[in-house]
Amino acid sequence: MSRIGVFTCHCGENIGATVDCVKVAEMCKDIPGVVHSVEYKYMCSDPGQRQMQEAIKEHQLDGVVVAACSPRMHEPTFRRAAGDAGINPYMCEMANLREHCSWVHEKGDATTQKAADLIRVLVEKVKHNEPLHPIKVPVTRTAMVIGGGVGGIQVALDIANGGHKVVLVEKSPSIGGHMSQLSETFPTLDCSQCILTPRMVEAAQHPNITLMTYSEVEKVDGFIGNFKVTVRKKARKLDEKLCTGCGLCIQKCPNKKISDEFNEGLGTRTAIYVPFPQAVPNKPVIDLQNCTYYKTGKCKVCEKMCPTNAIRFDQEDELVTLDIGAIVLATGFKLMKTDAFPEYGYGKHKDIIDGMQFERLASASGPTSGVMKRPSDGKEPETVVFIACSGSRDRAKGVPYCSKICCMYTAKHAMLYKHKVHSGKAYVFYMDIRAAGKDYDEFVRRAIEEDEVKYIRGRVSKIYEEDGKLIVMGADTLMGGEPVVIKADMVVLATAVQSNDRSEELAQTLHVSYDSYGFFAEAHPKLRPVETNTAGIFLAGACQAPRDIPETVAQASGAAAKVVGLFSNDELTREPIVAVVNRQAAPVYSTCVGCFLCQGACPYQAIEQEEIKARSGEVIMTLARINPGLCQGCGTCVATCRTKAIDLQGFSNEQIYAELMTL
Amino acid sequence: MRIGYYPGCSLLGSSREFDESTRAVLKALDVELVEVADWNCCGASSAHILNHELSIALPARILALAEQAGLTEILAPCAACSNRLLSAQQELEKHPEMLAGIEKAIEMPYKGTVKIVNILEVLDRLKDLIAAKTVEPFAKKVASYYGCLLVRPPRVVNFDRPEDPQSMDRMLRAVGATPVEWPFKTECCGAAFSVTRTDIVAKLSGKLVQDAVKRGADAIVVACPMCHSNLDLRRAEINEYLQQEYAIPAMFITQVVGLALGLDPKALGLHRHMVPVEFAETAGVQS
Amino acid sequence: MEAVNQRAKELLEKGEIKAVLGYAKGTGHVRRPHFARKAGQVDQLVLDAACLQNLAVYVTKHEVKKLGKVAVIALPATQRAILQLMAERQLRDGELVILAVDGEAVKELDSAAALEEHLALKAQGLDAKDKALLAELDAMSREQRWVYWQNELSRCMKCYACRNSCPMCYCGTCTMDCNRPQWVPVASHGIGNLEYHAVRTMHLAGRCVECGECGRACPVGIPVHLLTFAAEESIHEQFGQRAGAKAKLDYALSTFKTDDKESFIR
Amino acid sequence: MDEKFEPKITAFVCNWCTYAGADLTGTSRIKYQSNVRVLRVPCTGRIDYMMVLKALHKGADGVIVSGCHPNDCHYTSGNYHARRRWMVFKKMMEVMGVDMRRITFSWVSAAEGARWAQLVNEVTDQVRALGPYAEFRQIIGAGIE
Repeated sequence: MSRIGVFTCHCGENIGATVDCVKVAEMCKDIPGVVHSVEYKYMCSDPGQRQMQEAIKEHQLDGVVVAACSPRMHEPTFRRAAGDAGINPYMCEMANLREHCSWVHEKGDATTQKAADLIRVLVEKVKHNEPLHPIKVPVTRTAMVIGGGVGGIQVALDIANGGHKVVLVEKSPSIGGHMSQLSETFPTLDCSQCILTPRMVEAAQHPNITLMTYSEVEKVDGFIGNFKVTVRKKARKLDEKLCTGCGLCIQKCPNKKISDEFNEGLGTRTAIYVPFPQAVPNKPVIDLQNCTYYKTGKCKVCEKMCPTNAIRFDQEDELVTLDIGAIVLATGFKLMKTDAFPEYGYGKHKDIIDGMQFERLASASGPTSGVMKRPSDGKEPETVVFIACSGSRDRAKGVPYCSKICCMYTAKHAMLYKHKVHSGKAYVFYMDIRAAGKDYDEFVRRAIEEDEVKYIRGRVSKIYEEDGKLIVMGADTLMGGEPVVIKADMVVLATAVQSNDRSEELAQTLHVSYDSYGFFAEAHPKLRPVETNTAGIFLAGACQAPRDIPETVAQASGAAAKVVGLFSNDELTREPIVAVVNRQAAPVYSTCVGCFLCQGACPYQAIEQEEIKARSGEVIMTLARINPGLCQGCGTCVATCRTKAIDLQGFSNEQIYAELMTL
Repeated sequence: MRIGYYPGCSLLGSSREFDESTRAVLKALDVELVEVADWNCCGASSAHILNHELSIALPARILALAEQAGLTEILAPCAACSNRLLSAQQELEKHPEMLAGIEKAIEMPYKGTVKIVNILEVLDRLKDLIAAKTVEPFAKKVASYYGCLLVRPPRVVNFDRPEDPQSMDRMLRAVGATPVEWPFKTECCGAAFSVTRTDIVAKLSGKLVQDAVKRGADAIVVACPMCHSNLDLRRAEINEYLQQEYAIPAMFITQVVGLALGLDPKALGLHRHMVPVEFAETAGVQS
Repeated sequence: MEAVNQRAKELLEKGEIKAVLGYAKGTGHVRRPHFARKAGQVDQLVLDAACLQNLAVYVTKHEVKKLGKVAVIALPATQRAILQLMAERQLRDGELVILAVDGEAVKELDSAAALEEHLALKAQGLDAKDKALLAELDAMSREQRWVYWQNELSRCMKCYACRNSCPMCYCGTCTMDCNRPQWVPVASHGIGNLEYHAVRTMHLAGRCVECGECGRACPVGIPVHLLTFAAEESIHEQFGQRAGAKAKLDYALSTFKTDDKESFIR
Repeated sequence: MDEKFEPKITAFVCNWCTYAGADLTGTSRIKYQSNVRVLRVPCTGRIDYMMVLKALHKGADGVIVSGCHPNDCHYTSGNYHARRRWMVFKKMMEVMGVDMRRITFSWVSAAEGARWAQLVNEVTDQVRALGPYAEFRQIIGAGIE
């Protein structure tokens, strides 16, 4: 027979005003199994908790129902208190008399009756509660950061400085990301590379950081603290240990006319290349698509030239499996391309460029060495039109969201252009100017007032080419929708920020959720912005939503703090609300029949196969087993299982059945 | 192939040549046109401004008649007609609660089973046959002009790329023509102002004519009676506005295909145009 | 028939199989399942229009598995059941020789993939008679359906013939036999019968191969198969999935689409 | 038995959305009728159809099943699985002639406190208008253990 105590709380007037708590406590004494029932003004207060603890000892209670507020509020409080009094914390349940009863019903007998009913249900549940023990899982104190842009670098440095090992995985040949492509940054106009490259070098030289560039995550198994990550190290066709980065191979490579990704197609590179002079690591890779040797079987000039004989044409991709405790996703974004705009000529006009291309044109290290030359004929553009919200906030383009960074970088672009071409005319078409941020609005005002950039509030409906000019047809909505036609030499589209290529695939590999635009989803939009719904996987930067540099770096440090916090424990403790497949003595072993229909229902891939073997080693049957490290306790498998072989601890069939039977 | 046919008012009046050429070309391609009996006005440019229910009831009656005739598909060559038919069909799909009232108004049941197609879709289906039967390739430079109603609103018509459509260009290439690159494929021609404000038409359509010629086109090809009226019937006003004599002809796509198939120009109604369908050696400008 | 028996004999003689599961003459017109263990017994096997039973119910039995490799004369419904059992990991490739009989044609198959390919060529779904019965049910008012089933189920004595004849009811411990907690009352009274048949239907929804064996097995003539048929057909209609069609498990109730269409959730 | 009929309503709700939403109803002090008894489970995915049947078995005149809106599931997809299960369960119940006006499925998020109150009131009113679930009570009468 159970010995259950019921503790009814008045919550001051909150419950007491509508529910007759004294009567409820009296009524509860009649429930079979209840040996102690009292009410008190504030159960959650120190004396309240103490009263419960003393009663547990005095009456040798083996279960407790606290009838007070929502369990979502104080369940941890009372479970801890019950645990301290010597019973298993999971033998304590809460009846929600406040949010679900006293606050929502009028004072009266019906309300008091309901309160008693709610308690009765929980008393029956507690009778079937089992002592549960938190699940402990070990932690591998090595973090993996996926993405080597400014966000990923920051995460890696912060974790490494916290004393933990970090593996930084970057898919391109160098770390640095989009920030290394930028000319100058808003709102300070400091040179992007000047502030980024020292960080890149620091990351490369940090004893706790292992760089894996030109590498991609292929497979992720396991769970928080215990991931097994398989990384594909793509073949650089080069022995990195021997290569000194002298660059002779690059100088001598005969294939020089390849469109350069780093310069957004505005420049050229060779088939063996480093993406940019400050690349980290400063070791070249051979581009298999364009290398003459791989296309024709002849050439190997680089191999002949290399003073250290570092070229390896026979090098293959390598798969490396690593034990990882936590993963931070910092895979960044991509920009919509100009060919997504039929109204602006589908990208066929060379002088209609996107924001990143403008960055390269304006950059001192860019294809024009920072001199303003338009791509088609290299002439200095006299009139430049900048179009903000190109694709953003446009349902027809599938991007209803604001790309956030464009208002600021468009102001910066217009400014940079004016600084380089003093006589030039710069126009900005915009919908709204969203310049919320420290010194941001001042920056935009400076563009308008000091640099005389003409801001026109309106959209551009069409751009076409006529006699070597780009005819920009827009409207000025502040002038009553007056049509505006500008004959421009160059047009810069502030194209929408989109989730990076293959981000959905990566999300599926890591089992994290993503939104309909391919951005990774945070666990809670306000309170858990750097966590994902998958424990042990965190987010930083524009892979979650459009972000600028300061925000990315701040979020990166936040994610790093989460990882360092996680690594401060030897073991992780998890709520034992997990599903379990029953096991019985031979020859039954389990009521599980091994149909594995439950496997598809599990959102966490937590259902594994376990082979039951005879002494001879022969497999007698294959049963389902739930990995308690992966299981989050939703119970979908429990409802799916025909034989009820799976049960959910804390919400078991017996508990729920007992609750139902009291109704 | 057997397909329902809804000519609408324009094809009986101002654009008889569109009707004639459509019938001639489809006959040459062994397509049987079954005209919807007792058809009525589609509502065109006015009904939807005056009365929403009327603007749906009118096309719904045409579609219901087609259903009764056992048709599964109906060709409406006029872009305004096909646009109205599609709009009404979708409106009834989205708002089934309107159906009872509409059925009462048209005094017959409406199921919404008839698929509405425009002339470019039909020709596109027959592209291989057309290419095979082409005897006199239309070896001219052409400006393919789609206008607004064929491609807009995209959610309703769901046809081609709304900003830079390609279907007519493909068809023209199939009969030997060379479409010029031009940015005005879907610019406004002035549409229904054809009657009331010819000055606006002159300005808007003038831009089209001027640019087509500038880009070297020998003909402007259209698939909408209103476009054609503005570019052909209003050429005098256009030329007056532009202070230049533009002689570039405006032709229906069916006429171009008909010529390529070797059909008699008269059967295609070419003699009905205000701007003669004649081609100068080089460009369409006669000063 | 000759061809099947010939092949069965060969397999037995060569020792490739331990038994052939087919049909033999029973009392009157009835055909009963029959295991031919020796080549000489194969001639007792018959195959005609009276052979109805879904033989797949036997192949998951412990006693049959113990025999070793067995050949099954598999009519279409048996084929579907075997494929579904393979998808549910109750049978492995190569564990059976499936002598798939479709009218005059006979094909020898031994893997889920082969079975899937074989079944893909055939139209699936209910025959006209069952469709008509479902339509009849559908045409009733809600109240009439309630009365109809209460009336039918009132004869149910929970003999579990419907369960035991079903190839998909292979669970070692049926949930009906679980008592901690006892979700479904043991007794065959109103609520007990309703709940039993509701559970049986839900357990077969998305897994029923529509052989109708349960209905044939009922000693008191309750058309219990109509319940599972209705559930299975509605799954096919709503989700496009069908049991007994895929080698890889494609269970409608452990898969979902984010845009599954319903109109009743408020 | 002249006493006015007050329906018995049992609700199965998920912890993260509807239970939290009902908490919000309380925090916002929005009043609703007190007929409902709420059973908390982690996720709609945990809600076995047997629970609904047992609620009716125990004499509920109406049942509410509610959880997170599609896309909002705390466990990413438990509600999608639940939705499918409900779609099939509803169909089967209809075939068996069970009065589905007595079983309400809904999505109520953690932010929809007012919606929870409205839902409970609507269901309570509707079931009260329908009266006691006599058909079901009849078969229960035959076999209460």
